[in-house]
Amino acid sequence: MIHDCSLGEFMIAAIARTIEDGKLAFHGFGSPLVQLAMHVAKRTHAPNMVLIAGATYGVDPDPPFLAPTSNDWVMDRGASSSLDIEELFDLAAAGRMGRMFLSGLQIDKWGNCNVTRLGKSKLALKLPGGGGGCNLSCDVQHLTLWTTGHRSPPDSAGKRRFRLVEVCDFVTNLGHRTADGRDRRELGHRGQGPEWLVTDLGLFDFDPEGHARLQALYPDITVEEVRENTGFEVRTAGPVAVLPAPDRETVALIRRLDPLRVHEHEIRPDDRGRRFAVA
Amino acid sequence: MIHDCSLGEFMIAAIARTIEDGKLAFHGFGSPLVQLAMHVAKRTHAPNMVLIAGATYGVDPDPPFLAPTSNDWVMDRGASSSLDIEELFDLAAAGRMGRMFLSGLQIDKWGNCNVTRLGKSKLALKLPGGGGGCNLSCDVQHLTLWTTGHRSPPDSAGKRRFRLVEVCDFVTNLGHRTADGRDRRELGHRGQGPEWLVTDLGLFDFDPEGHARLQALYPDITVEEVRENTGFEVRTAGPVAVLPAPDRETVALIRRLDPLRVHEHEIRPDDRGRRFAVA
Amino acid sequence: MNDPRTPHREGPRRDDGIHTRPDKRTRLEDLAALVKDGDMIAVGGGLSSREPMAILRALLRRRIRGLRAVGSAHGIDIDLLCGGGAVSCSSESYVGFEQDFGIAPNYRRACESGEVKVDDSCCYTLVQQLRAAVLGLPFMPVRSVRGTSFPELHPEYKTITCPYTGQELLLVPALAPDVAILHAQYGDAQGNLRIEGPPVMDLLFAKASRSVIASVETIVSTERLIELGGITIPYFYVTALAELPLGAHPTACYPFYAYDRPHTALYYEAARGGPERFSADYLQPFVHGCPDHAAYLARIGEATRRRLASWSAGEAAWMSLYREEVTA
Amino acid sequence: MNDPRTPHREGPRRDDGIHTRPDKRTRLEDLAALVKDGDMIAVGGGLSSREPMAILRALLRRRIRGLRAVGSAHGIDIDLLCGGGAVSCSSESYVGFEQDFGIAPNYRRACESGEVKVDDSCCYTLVQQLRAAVLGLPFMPVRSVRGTSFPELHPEYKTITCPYTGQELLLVPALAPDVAILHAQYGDAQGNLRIEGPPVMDLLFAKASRSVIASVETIVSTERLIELGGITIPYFYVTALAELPLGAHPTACYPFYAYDRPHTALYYEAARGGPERFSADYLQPFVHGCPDHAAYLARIGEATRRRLASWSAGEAAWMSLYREEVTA
Repeated sequence: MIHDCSLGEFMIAAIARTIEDGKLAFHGFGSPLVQLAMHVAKRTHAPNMVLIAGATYGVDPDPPFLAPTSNDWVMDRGASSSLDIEELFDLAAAGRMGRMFLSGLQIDKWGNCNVTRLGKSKLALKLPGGGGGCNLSCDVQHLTLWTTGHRSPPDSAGKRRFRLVEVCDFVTNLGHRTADGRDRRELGHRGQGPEWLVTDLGLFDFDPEGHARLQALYPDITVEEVRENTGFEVRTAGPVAVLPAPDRETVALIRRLDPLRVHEHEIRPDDRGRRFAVA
Repeated sequence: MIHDCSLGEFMIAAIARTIEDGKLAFHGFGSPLVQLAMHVAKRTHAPNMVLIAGATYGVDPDPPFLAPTSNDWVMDRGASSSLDIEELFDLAAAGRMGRMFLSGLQIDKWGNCNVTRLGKSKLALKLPGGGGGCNLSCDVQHLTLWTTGHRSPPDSAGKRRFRLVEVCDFVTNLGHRTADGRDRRELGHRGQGPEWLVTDLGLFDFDPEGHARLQALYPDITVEEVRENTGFEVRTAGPVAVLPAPDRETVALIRRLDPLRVHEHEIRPDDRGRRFAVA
Repeated sequence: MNDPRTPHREGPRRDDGIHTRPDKRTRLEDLAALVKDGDMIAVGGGLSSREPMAILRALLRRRIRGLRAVGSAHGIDIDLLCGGGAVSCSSESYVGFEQDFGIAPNYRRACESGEVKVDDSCCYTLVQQLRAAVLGLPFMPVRSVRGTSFPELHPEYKTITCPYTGQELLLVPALAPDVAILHAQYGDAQGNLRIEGPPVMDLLFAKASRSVIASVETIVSTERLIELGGITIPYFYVTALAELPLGAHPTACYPFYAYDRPHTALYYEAARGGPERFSADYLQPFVHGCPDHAAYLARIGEATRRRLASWSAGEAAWMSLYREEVTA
Repeated sequence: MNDPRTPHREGPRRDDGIHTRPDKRTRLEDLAALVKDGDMIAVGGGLSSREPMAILRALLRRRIRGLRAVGSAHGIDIDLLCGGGAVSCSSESYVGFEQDFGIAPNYRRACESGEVKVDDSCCYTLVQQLRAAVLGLPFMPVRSVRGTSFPELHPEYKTITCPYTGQELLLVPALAPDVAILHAQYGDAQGNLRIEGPPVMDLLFAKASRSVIASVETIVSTERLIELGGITIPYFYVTALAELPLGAHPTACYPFYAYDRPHTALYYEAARGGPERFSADYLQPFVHGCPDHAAYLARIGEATRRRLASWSAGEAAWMSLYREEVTA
């Protein structure tokens, strides 16, 4: 009998709740939390979602277990068909992709993400790169951003390296405003930009200006903790809610989908002990 | 024992001789003479030609017999693979298609072809249209033009409707110069334009100005007959040769490839009695 | 829009060209009702193969009018629509019966009378225009076409100077048909389609069009589609489909049946005889006189079906379907 | 040029990117010799699957230098080339080991030291640039990218005002790699390739590149390729190929073998330990210390091959290949 769940399981359920039925949704690679969220959504409230798997581009796969790498035949078992890379990105460019999920080592107040490099003029840390995120951030109708690194503990010198920053060193994925403050709506992109940001501390949406706005918290987190760990002004709109915990069926489903606990790789070691009562 | 051949068989051999080895060549649809010429070339002097079949886009097919329609599974039997329509035309657009074959109800002195309409301002006769000929006439490296309707007998009023005309009513496929005399080289197309024109009376190449030039005749045709049946000035370069007849093996091959004599549909009834000694 | 703060509620559905009804099977008449007067249609198949003839006959029975037809190499499909008075504009690149029968009689008459606007195009120009629609771009560049007469027919083409090479290029605008009308060998209830043999422009049409309606020889399970070799057109492109065996007749739908050349000869003779003869000898018996597809199949007869399926018995049997004397 | 007036003579061959030698089989070393210092290379496969690792090892043994790598989602392939000093510029969209191991150590070091010019791109931008090459166009339009930082890295992108909509669009120039380096499951002597499972960018690379070299698990007859389900890349795109069983190791090449995660962990530890440790613990034993592919196979061992082939025994066996403890 399942009584509680982990942070990862809680986040998966929160991400799943951002997914509509009847739309085409795509997860990239290297993102087990999102992969699981899509499979949870498809098997609960969004049975008619078109689920496109990252890396394999399988359509509606039913993997027997989650592999530690996305481009593995495990990941497209049970797919009815598969798209090629051109078709996948064409669908997005034509405005037919309903939702995609993006992250970054920096996420700024407008929802811009940096997965390319730290260091503005001088390269301090080369990151892996954004895959197709740059294009998809512009083209996909709705974006869910997520990160498991919101909490930014001070280093030995007392300095925090924020994940949620005022300004990204490099904009890999476009949010609501460019680095110089231009509104994305002026650019004529297909997509409407980030709709939600799910972190290890809480849930944000974006205000009419395009600025991240704290909407809800995990049961064990306070607004003050969010402020301490955020590199930009934490805006709110009225009282901040508590995120609903996943129900027991959802947690059981996640455990069945990911017997190797691949998604735990995304969770910071300090957060692996957080437990939450299920609904 | 084969002693003689028909006009169709002679023309097929003449068209086949314009095909190089080691190049990608494509025949359209509704053109059995050309289809047979490509199969003859592939089975004689051009074994490494990439033979792409019109309508099916089969690669190197070996049809058991020629069907009266090009988009029939008969026509791609034995193909090792097949292209889709986008890939076929992309290859041409990128300058990778070595040769294509075009015709028209009007062919002018620059090698422009009209398969769209007779009548300049008022539509007098709607023709079927050019398929992909317009694009391919610009893109393909070399073109072989052909027609079985060069001979234009006078009607009851003594008037001839030429197949080889001074100016086309509509330019479906581009030759060496546009209707207003512009050299195609100014347009920056990939292809070099018509190289040969094979008719039921003789063989033309094109002079440096881009004008058709009579090079050779069938054994039973005179230069005077060509002049009578041509709507533009018949230029020559030195003495006009006699076209070499196909050899017996080539004629036997054609008869094996086309047991239904589908290619006879392309030959005017008056020309079906012409016979030629084989080489 | 969902709200991650609360349990899930179904949000408003916006039309984004993704079709996800789990069961898209319908009757032929309901399928045909998805095509409206004045629609731009893209008819799948090509020449004598895999034309969605049963759907086209149903459109004529509905007295549809004002269609704009776009596509590449076509024959009896567009000629029949023209003969039935359904077409007002043709941007096809070819409508004819190849060297075998020649010019398309109804199409020619409709063009020459002015009933059908002649808006001819070329295969690759259409590919690029459809691609622009698939890619969500306003246009695609083309190097070819310049120097021919086509730009005179198409004032919507534009010429630019390439900012990379300084050379002139043509731009052709996106073309998104209202409906793609396809016939495939196999489909499943969800709308996945499997096409065997040359796909012609079907896949491009399916991706570029606002809706896709299809007839199939047989509806099978998704698993069976995969066993047969895989899905050609994924379900989310497809709006609705109907199972219509012999739905491409008189064109071919291998491996089920070959091209019915004698029937096409009969059609051609009727069409060449003029509008009255075409109406009496073809439209009446085979289109308007058949209230549904079952009636058409009965009219065609079981012997014809057996004859057309005999191609698979071997080369001699196959070739005999195309012998000259058969067409008399 | 042939002359139809005379019997046929072989004319001069112009290079038009059509490869028609009837037998393209060659040895690994001759295959690797087709890649030159300074070439722009497109490496097939993606992440942990179907990377042409044996060819890449052969390139390092040849001490190749100055490669410019373009592609989408890559990992050990590009990291190994960087660790072997072969790369001078990367336009990949991703080089890493996903969430499992993380940042690519050699790639990161090479970028941060300035040895490799950081010229990051994005998947669809690359798709459009490769497409432009395939279509013989100087550029392709893209709606996305504007507003991000990528145009700062790429002065070759241009902005135009769309003549149809008045909206701003980005143009990205054609990108034609010198060599596409692929690994496929099956091939034939003529160079036809059959890829099973996700093709990633391989087909696009094959069409866009000036030459294509490939390793395959096994060379079979053309007939066998068709029986297996058909040809993915037709022969005329392919320059040369070699039969190299386990040629993608340690990445996966299903159905022959799964991803070797323990070997990748060993690789990753060596790479993370710095250049000296990487050279001693990985390059020496697995690249430079193996004179040819047979020596590499001997080093890997038959037990490894059997273990990686065991995925097909069932889900439990498959899952056991990826259990945490295996990576220790």
